[in-house]
Amino acid sequence: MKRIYLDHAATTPVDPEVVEVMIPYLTETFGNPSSIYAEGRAAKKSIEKARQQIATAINADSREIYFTASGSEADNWAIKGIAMKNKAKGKHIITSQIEHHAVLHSCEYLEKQGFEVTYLPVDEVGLVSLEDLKNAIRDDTILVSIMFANNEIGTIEPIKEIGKIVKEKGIVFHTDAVQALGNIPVDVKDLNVDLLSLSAHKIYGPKGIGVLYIKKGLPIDNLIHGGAQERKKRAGTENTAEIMAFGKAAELASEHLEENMTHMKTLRDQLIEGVLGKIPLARLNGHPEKRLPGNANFCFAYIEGESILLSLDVIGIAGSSGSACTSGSLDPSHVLLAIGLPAGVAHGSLRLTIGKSTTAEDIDYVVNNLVEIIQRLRDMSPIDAD
Amino acid sequence: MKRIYLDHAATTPVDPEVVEVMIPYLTETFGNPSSIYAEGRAAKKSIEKARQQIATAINADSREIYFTASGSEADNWAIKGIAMKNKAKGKHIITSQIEHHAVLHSCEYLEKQGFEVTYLPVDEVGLVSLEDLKNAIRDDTILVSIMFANNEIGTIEPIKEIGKIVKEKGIVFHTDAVQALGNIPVDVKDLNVDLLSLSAHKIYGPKGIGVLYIKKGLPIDNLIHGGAQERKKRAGTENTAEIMAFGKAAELASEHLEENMTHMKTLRDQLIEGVLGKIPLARLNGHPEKRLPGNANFCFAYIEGESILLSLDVIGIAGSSGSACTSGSLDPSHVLLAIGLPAGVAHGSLRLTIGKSTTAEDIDYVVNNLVEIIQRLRDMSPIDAD
Amino acid sequence: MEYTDVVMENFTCPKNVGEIEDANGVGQVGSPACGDIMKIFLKINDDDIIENASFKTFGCGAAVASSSMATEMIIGKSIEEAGKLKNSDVVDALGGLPDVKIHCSVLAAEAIQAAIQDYKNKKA
Ligand SMILES: Cc1ncc(COP(=O)(O)O)c(C=O)c1O
Ligand SMILES: Cc1ncc(COP(=O)(O)O)c(C=O)c1O
Ligand code: FES
Ligand code: FES
Repeated sequence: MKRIYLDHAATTPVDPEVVEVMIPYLTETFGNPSSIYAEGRAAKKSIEKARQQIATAINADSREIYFTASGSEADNWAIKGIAMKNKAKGKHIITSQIEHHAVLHSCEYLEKQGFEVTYLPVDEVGLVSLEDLKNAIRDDTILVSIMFANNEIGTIEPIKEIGKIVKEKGIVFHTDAVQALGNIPVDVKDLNVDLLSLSAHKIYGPKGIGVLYIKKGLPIDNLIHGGAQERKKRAGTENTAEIMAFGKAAELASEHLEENMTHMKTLRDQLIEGVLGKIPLARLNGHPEKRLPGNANFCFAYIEGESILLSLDVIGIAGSSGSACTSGSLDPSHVLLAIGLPAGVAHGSLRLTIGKSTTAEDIDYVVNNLVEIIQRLRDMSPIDAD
Repeated sequence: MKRIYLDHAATTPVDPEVVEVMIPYLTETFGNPSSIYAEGRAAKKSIEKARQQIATAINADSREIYFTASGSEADNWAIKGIAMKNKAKGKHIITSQIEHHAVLHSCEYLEKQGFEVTYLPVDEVGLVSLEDLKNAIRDDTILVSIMFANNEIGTIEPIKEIGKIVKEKGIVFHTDAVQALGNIPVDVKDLNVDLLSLSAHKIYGPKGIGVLYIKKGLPIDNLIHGGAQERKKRAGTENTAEIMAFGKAAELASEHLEENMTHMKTLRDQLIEGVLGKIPLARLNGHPEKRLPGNANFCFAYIEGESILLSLDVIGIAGSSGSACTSGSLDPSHVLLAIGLPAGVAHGSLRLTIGKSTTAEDIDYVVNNLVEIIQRLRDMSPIDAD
Repeated sequence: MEYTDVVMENFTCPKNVGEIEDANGVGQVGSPACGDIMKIFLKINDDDIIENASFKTFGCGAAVASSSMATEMIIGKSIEEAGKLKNSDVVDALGGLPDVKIHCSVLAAEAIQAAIQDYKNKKA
């Protein structure tokens, strides 16, 4: 059976061009980049090339690019590293209620260590309010961390405006841009950010490699101490193969950004119109315009998300849900609750995220089957409209 | 020119069988292991297989294996995670002066956060004394971390005996076994350890993947917070390809342990006899018997390590040195200083580490050339024997 | 999380879906906030034998499969026997459930007990 993969926000297949770039670093060019002999120098030179490719993709200097093992590590490092470095100055951090767990759980951990965290609410489409932010800033605020684009509902936050406000106050500003890269333009200079997290596996690179952009000169504590790698900021023998892969993936993502955006937007709108037009009691979550080009997130009243996912999986479609039933926890998605959905409704969410290889036929197939699946599950549901 | 690679302690080439295991996870099996659809389930199942392979290799249960991005991350997690978890009980940590920087710099960071650390000295062959350890243990000691085998001089510490002492006192015991796996038997039950660090790229796996063994039920704080991966202990989308690779590499390492040990030992002894026999004023660093089967570490009076390395590199031989000049820092290796070498002598060190593919001819070639190189450099040196 | 083939069969082609018009025992457990509601309909004859059983469920794959399996298991049984049905019996019949999904099978057993209680209350 042909599979239709519509979970590109969870992870993307690795681009064959990217795999090709990796292979030599798993075979002949295996040297340790810290070694001074030929094998080591070759590896070192290569990773500096990849660093430059990523720097170019986000308009940074290559010396501002630090490789990590994931977007999660980048988030942890940014938040804990800034907090620990500045704890003498202040212990207050501002973030939002809809951040990725890597940010939220890092903040919660810091709360246990004596820090105070303000979790800004969002409106019904998932936007943080600039007024709320201004009001939350205190004399002892040392860090603001607001994500660039939300992974569940796709809402794009006003990072440039937030950056301006935060900069004026002289506070450090971090943004999690894991979902942004490859989907919308990312320019660290334009955005006024000090720190920015990225992850390769969301842009057709491999899993297990991320980046933290750290603005030149910004003091930050290390998260992983040890050897002198990454200009003494992040220890561990460099993951050369995946670093090379990330470099290539970032290059491809920038080169094809315009066409990919157009492609995704067209299909996304086809999907949204199809679903909202053909399925009763369906709603779109997130902002109608300020949303990632590939993201569609729906709620269907009276049914539960995992049942939708399983039904889709059986007919070859891969999607995801904010239902608690899919996560092993008892609470439904914190993002859907934050935009004000009642828990019962949040359980019935479905996220479909489009990628480079998605076609219009795929979308047609999905919409038509979804109509039937939702009907069947509603017939089975004890809750009903009257 | 044929290259002779004698720096297997720095990193190893990836075994072709291991590369083969990785490839599918970079192409068709790209799913996110946390997803419930077919692609995700396939990935999840695979990483559980790899976890079992690693568990088998060290005689652990697969639920005690947690993947990290490196040996360094495993060390950082073990040390900081135990320290933070137990800080109400006590703030004293014991380690040794010859640990890897990932352990030492983690401890130094904790000192800045109010912990106290005892760095046990070692004798002239690099052994920690059990008496010293006993004397260092205090009522508020919460963690002992002593490496299994040293990466520079190859000395193997009495981990089993240390484990016994530490266990009797009810203190948590961590060992960095990054250099041990694949070189000597590693059995967590036999060793009495609570935590043990591993890294794939030292055993013919890829760079960028490590493991922390955590004994069942041992409370530890997370180092990287976020998603529910690794049984909620280590966040970040799983590096499926490299996890599979590590599993395979560990399996191969256990299967061939005996033959690899014999092979390495034979060549190592050939190398040591050749060098000590043919080069005047050469000394072997580390323990004569209790040493890694592939490790040879020499000092040559009156010359500097980087010069030796560069001279070797030019004729196709890759080795390493504890010289400050190769590390970008001004101090020579902390390990060589800890075994009592004067800084001047420590600068003249050369580490050659043997691997699976090293041959007796390679060793002959190296010994013969080394004789000439050392002679040439000594002729150039202003310091001399008289 | 991995569902067995039996679970998937019972999810994709569930038995006994829907309402029984003349049910004389109806039980509902769970809440929408928790993401799971299970409603069981029983048609019980004068000898206290369950002639027919059906369900309506709002929940995950395991919840639907548990409902389907549990109703199959009690049809033809006396209410006394059916009341003894344990969630572990349902899990076994399904060939196992992931740990995090055990509570879904608990709902099935509880919903059946609630329906039997409803029948007893009405009769009394
Ligand atoms: C003893 C020891 N511990 C830790 C490490 C760090 O491992 P990794 O390079 O995977 O971070 C190494 C090697 O670099 C090592 O030799
Ligand atoms: C917004 C956001 N931040 C962080 C992450 C974590 O990235 P990684 O999976 O590389 O740890 C993800 C994806 O999982 C994400 O969507
Ligand atoms: S002599 Fe040049 S760095 Fe040591
Ligand atoms: S109904 Fe929610 S986990 Fe089964």
